[in-house]
Amino acid sequence: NNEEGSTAEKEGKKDDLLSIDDFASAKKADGEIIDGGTLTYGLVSDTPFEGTLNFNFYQGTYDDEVISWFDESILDADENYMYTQDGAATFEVSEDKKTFTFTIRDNVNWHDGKPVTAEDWAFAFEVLGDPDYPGTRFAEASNVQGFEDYRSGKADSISGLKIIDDKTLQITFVEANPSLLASGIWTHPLPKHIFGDMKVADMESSPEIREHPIGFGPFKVDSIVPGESVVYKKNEDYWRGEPKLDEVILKVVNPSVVTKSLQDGDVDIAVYPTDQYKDNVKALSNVDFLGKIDLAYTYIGFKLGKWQDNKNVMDPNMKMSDVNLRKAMAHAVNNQDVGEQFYDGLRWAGTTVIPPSHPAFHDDSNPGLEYDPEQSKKILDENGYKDTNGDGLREDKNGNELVINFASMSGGDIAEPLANYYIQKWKEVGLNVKLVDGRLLEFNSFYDRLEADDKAIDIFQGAWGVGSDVDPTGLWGSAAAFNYTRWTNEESDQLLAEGISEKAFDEQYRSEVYEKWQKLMTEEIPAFPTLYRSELTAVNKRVANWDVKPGTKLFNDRSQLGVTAEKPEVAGQ
Amino acid sequence: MALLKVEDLKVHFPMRGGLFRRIVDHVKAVDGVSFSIEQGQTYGLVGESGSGKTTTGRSIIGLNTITSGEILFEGTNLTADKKKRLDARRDIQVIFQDPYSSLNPKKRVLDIVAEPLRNFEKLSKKEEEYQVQELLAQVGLSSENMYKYPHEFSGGQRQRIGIARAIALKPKLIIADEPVSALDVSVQAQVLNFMQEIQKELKLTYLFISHDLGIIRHMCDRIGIMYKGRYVEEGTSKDIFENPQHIYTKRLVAAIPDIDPRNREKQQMFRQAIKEEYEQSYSKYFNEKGLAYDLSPLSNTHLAALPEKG
Amino acid sequence: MPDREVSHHTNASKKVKKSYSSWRVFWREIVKDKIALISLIFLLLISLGVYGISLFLDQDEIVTVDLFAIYEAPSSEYWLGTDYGGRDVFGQLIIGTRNSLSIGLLVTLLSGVIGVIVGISAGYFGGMIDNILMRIVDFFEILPFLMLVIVFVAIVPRYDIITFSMIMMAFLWMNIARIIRSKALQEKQLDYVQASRTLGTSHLKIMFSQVMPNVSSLIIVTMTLNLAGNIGLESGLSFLGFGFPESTPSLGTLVSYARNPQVLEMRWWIWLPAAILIFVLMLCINNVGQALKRAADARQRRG
Amino acid sequence: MWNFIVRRFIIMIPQIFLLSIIVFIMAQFMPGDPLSGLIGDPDVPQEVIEERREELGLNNAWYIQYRDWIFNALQGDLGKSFTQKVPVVDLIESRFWNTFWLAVLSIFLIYVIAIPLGIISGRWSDTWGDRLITGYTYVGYAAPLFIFGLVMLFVFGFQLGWFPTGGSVTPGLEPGSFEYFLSKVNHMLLPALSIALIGTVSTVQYLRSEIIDTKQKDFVRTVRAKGAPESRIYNKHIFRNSMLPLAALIGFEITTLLSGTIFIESIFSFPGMGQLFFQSIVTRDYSSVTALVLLFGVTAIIGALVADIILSVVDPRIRIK
Amino acid sequence: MENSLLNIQNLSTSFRIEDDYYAAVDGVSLHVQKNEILAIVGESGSGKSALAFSIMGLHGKERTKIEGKINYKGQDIVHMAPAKLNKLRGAEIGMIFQDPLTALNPLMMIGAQIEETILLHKQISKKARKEKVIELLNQVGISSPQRVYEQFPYELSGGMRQRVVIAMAIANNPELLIADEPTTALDVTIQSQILDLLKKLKKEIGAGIILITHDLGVVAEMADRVAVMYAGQIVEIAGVHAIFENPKHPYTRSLLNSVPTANVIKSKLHVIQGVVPSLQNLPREGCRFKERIPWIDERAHEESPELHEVEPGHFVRCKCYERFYFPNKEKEGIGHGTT
Ligand SMILES: Nc1ncnc2c1ncn2[C@@H]1O[C@H](COP(=O)(O)OP(=O)(O)OP(=O)(O)O)[C@@H](O)[C@H]1O
Ligand SMILES: Nc1ncnc2c1ncn2[C@@H]1O[C@H](COP(=O)(O)OP(=O)(O)OP(=O)(O)O)[C@@H](O)[C@H]1O
Ligand SMILES: [Mg+2]
Ligand SMILES: [Mg+2]
Repeated sequence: NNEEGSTAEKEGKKDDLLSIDDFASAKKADGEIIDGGTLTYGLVSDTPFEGTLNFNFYQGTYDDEVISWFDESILDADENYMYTQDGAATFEVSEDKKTFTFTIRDNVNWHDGKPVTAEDWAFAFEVLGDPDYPGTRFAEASNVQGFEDYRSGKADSISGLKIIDDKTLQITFVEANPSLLASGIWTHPLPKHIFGDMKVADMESSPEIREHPIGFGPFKVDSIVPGESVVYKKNEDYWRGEPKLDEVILKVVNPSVVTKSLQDGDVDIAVYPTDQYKDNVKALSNVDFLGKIDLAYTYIGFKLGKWQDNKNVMDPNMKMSDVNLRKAMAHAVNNQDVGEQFYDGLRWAGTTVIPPSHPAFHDDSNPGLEYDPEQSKKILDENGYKDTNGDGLREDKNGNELVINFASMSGGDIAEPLANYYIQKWKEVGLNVKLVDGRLLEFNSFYDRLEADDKAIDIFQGAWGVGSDVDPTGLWGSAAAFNYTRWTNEESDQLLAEGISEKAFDEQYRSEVYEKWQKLMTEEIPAFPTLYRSELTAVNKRVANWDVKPGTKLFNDRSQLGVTAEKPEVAGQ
Repeated sequence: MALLKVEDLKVHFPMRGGLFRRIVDHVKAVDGVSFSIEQGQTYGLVGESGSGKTTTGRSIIGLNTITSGEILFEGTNLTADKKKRLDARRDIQVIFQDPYSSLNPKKRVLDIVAEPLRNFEKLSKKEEEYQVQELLAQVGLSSENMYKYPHEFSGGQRQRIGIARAIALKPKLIIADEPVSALDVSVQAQVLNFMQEIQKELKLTYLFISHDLGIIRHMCDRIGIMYKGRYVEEGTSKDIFENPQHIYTKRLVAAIPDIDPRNREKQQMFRQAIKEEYEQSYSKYFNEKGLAYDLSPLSNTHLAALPEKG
Repeated sequence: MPDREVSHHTNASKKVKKSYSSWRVFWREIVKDKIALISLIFLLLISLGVYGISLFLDQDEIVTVDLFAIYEAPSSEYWLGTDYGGRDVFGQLIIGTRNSLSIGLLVTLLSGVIGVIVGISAGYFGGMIDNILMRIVDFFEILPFLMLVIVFVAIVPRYDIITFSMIMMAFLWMNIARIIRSKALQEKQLDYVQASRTLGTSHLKIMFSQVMPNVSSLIIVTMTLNLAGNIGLESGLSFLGFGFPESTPSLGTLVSYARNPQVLEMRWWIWLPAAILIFVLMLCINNVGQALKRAADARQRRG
Repeated sequence: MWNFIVRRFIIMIPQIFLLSIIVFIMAQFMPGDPLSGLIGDPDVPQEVIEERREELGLNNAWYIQYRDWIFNALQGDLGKSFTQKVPVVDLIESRFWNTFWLAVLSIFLIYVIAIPLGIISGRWSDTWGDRLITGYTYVGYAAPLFIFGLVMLFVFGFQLGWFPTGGSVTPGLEPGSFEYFLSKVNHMLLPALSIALIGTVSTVQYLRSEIIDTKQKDFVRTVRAKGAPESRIYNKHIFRNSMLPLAALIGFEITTLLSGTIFIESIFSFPGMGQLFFQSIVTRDYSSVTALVLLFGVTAIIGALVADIILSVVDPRIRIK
Repeated sequence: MENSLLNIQNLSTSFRIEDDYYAAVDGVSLHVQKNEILAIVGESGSGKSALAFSIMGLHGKERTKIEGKINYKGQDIVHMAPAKLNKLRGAEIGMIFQDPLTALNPLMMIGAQIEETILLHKQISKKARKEKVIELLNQVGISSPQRVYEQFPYELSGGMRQRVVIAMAIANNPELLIADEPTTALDVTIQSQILDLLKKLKKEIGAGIILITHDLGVVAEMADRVAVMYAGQIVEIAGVHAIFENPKHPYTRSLLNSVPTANVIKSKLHVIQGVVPSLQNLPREGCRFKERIPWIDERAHEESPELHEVEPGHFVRCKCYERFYFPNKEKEGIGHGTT
């Protein structure tokens, strides 16, 4: 009787489960778009933004959102993050796929009216390559021929850059690589007429970046309250055409008040914390929700070796070296439940280590290692992990006590119950897993210890952001320092190399390579993905033409953004 | 041989000042005091407030560091030998001014009186109790008082508890620093009587510090008058009260109110005369710093800090 | 110069009387002050209840994550509902209160011991020793306590009630040291201390067996008032994200859930009872402490 | 008095030095460095991180690091934020004035509340008014600031909507204009009130017991015997004498206030140093944390100094020494 | 007595302790004439200060109850409106307090404190006030008044402070001066100066002075009449000569006997047995001194003792004085106190 009741309850819960597929990615007009109007964009953050407002210098993610309103990449990318010819510049690729010739459209001008020139773009490279350049973004330009020499002072100029004329720039890269086309080029010119005479070291803190930054995007910065808000006015001279809105206000909204702000119409658009969605969706009757898949996944990794002489070296005698043990652990946890219960379905079980945010390369057909505790127990039984001393916990193959030390990072509300949940689940199949130090590790010590291959850590839960380019070498290559599992595999290295070979400019081919690689990862299982994530955006009903999906036309062109009413809709009480 | 001999005692307290709190000067609380006390005597130390009486007393029991000079107790120099000083501590005890603050309010009478015994003698609980009982009997308190707390006693009784504590180790010398000035006249009499009584009984020697000349006259055999850290006059009770030589002594003696209202006028005139004399001859009796000269003998028993003649 | 005691013995003896039977005076003041009395009874009931009930609770079971019971509202099964890990809030509340009380007591005691030792030494010896100790106290007081505690919490390998208390202790002894010092300075002026010295009692013995009983009522008062503050401290730290792991429930952890606006607005059962408990505990302890303070300081005493 | 002030200044130097050493040692113990935040960013390879580490001197011996750190700190360079990768000084600079004005307003409110309440409850002690005020102080003392802040935000910000619920000013207003000023005050009012209502209780209690104490001093009797009316006795003698120590409290108030801002600013999303500190802790941005600890520590030292100086100016007993 | 300066009739001053009132001054009647010094003597706790404060109206209202009449020049002080009382206090009635260390506001300059007394009662210019203060300081024997004017209390010695307190009390040439143990805290030499000052005051402005002290020597030198207080009551009141030469009450006689004087050198002093009972334990019925002279027959005491005029102007309470004798010297030596 009791049992029945609780199953019914469980099912009841499942009924209102969410899925990212239920969310549209774009908001079209619900009525007539009015002329002009002011729209408020909520930057959801519990910290102020830093205010380094230039693509060449910014470092915090929040600044990125602030800049995006007044500046843009000179090249547009499509939904697969591949460059298109629709942006402020167009390009041609040479035979050997190494040399690109870019032509900036004639009507692309800085906000001060000066044209955006090839020189501006080349200047950006020079600044990145300057020894005084304070950031880390130079890494993204290092594939340009002669850039490294310039940076180390061996050359006076960057040999790979050639200014053909005012609007034409030719860039030669070190090697042909499909990643180049997948957003692998530095596409952010820096106005030389403004920064030309400035010392590179001073740029970052100059008023030209902090107080009245400029770009060539649809809106101009009108005023800034540092860290809190920015008022933009429309850029009538925008190369895609005059924006529909007169004014955009961006302001920082704390996650704890975002619901209230949306309800009252204080903000029109805001990235909405997924964990608040279910509780508030009813109350937010004046708002539409848009969704997209995040460029990230969470995973559980197994320590399999150590970092030595600048490369990963596997050690066959590690606790987790047995692939069967790893497999059994992966089968033991129910990520579907986790996604459904902790995240109401807005996160869901991961299958492979290329997430569905890269639809062209994510292998839908690979089911990964699904929840199957019986299977898990079977594998353990078959491979000699038996409970020999009758304490309900399995011993290792040699009959010694087996304690697996689990490092998990703190941060976010759910981190702790989640880690405890995994531990409980592993216990259910008879594995004794303990938290390292008995508590969650905070971010820095977590990575410090992983990096140092701390012996106290056997397995860990981490999260990776995936770049706009799908290439996983930086995380899973045998020479990748970030490959904290220290797993190496010749076949994998080979596949990864093929994935960025010249041949791989053919998307079909590349996709096949990655399919193979994903399968390999599922078999070898140095780590298994646990959850994929999604991101929701709340948009007031009066907003028109807002798309959260990268690469769409509306995503790239904010001049289309408009409103259908003077005032935002307010939630009916 | 004198029981206690103090020779050219100097106690200077540093005075700090300036930016770094360096020693800029000294308060010469006691500045060259010499006297000796015979066994069984009561020696009085008088002087106005701040003249260094207490400091002298404290130096003898070792509560103050001595700047220079010697203190000889039964011939041994207390200033030189640390071990001797510790031993001597048994033989020199103190009766304090304030019977209220000199007894720890949180301790029972037993603990208070037994404190010195516990420090110097290893006694069993029984022996200790017996001794305390004895001591209390000696000061006229019955033994049921042992388990009471100080606040349950009157001022006079408390002062007797203090005395019981002081005589617990059978000391030879007792320093009594204003032992009755905190008490009412009626109680004061009680304590003074009692002090005289046990003096006989236990052959005690007193160093009796007070600024009440009436009491000093009542109690003391010999008297030393202090002024600004120095002696101005020393002599027997008779010398001092009947034949004061130093102008300061005269003034002190004259200032004592007379208990007979009939002498009012006379006393008034006398005081006025002394005051005038004092003002006139001040510079004669004191040096340019306002300090007294060295003592010079006037008779066998009488010394005064008179200006050198000629 | 003889001071005012001279002519006011009656007053002096009255003062002495008060400090003597401090327990009785404390008790009388509490009984007289109905609010303090109620507070005391309340406190005793809470402590008894919490320590008693927690004997029958299985901590491991309470902190077990249950995916299918997340954020349950209060019901007959879960008296105070569940939290985001599907864990019973009522059980956590009981164990949390017990833990928070224990921590408060432990921290108060530990810091009290250090404070008393430092305070009495500084006050008793005075001079150079006092100067040095007080400069140390000054310095510790200036240190941004909250921040340093957080760093320590981050670097200790095992973080539990004991280590937490030790860390807090290191930064919380100054207040009591200061108070005890100034009282010890006054006590030192009293003749009974001088008397003990002339009787050959050692410094250590004078400090702890003569002076200490006389500052004991102040120690009790200060510690009681500190206790109220220390219980709040743990919750403040938890709020900043430096609480105990969830396997050690505490009131602070429960309250800190209110940082999430969803919990704050819609799931009151998680944080509100804990917040009320913290408030009530602090209020009660403070009420008792204030009554004790009045009892110890005649001038502030009521009617 | 000058002697005293100068000596007080001199004491400050070793204090700051010690503080800096402690902060530095603390920083050394803390996990991570300004570059660990880059871990996990697929665009920045590990080699680049190493290179930057070498450049920033993070691999040097500790005393060299300390020397560099203190040297830089003296020049106003407190390093780079771990997580935000900008100079910490820049981060702090933008928040500093917000916190400063919040603190000023809070102190103002604290005293505006404390002085009348303290005076009423001290002068008419044991009346109903006094009971009410003491009741308030007990409640205020027992309510943890962060819970109180949350409730204030919830009630007055959300439910009643009387005050803005975040930020320090309405966007788009001209800095310097009167509206800008009003908007600033409006944004600060609720957080400042929250701090003040809780923060004032100790001052009220202090003032109350100080007045009760002073009231019973013998000199008050002397004044009364002169034939002074009660109002004069209180205004000229009792309040003046009781409020003196309060003047010194201002200095210490600053210290308490600063830790209060950590809670309040993060609850009210008020972009000040306290919020920065809170965020730095949550994100374990230790370079900001150390810089803020140093800054708060120095502020506290200066607060104590100010307190002592104020006291020495107003209290003749110290003035002369 | 009708036209006396101060006339106190049956005054009782009670303090609240716990929840009851206890009379510390219990049915005191006395009067002071112009140009007269009335000394009040008695052991500590006998209610001397309580009496003085009652006259000045200095007891807090909450915890004290005052009954009886205090007539100052025919005006009832007890029920006087505060404003009116304030006109008298400090102007016509001055008071010198017992403890010079605490009687001054530590944060106010000496000059300002004395000036305040003048300011409150006279409309004169600031300059005139200052002159007056300097003059007063001179008058009380302060040698550098200009400097002292600008000093703070803690910069002065006890004797100096006591003089400042006196200067304050006499600033407005009071007609009645109450001096509560003005010299207890002082050295004998300074004491005599202060006493001289009081005498001068009496002579020059013809003030009536109530001098409270427990020093019989001071009484002998200063007083015109003496009131002896015991346990809140006046047990004997008479002219100074009568008191010293012909004391009647056992308490007065005991007191006089316990003072060490030149003629009792080195011999036993008289001791009064027992202690003054505390306020709560005061016997309210019968002779209050009864318990301290237990060798006197119970029947010698009156049931409700009254003041009897034994000679003109000489009053004694309780008939027991008639039967009083000192017990034999031996026994009396150490008075074994009861507890
Ligand atoms: N520890 C000390 N440090 C500095 N000065 C001191 C110290 N003790 C005493 N003095 C000074 O030494 C001088 C003599 O003091 P002392 O107490 O011996 O005088 P006294 O004659 O006993 O006075 P009283 O009658 O007031 O007890 C005084 O000026 C006093 O201020
Ligand atoms: N405010 C008060 N509340 C309660 N009892 C008081 C108060 N003031 C004085 N008493 C008590 O009243 C009695 C008389 O006190 P009072 O101060 O008048 O004595 P006194 O004769 O002046 O003694 P002393 O010589 O010590 O000054 C004492 O028992 C005292 O304890
Ligand atoms: Mg002395
Ligand atoms: Mg008195």
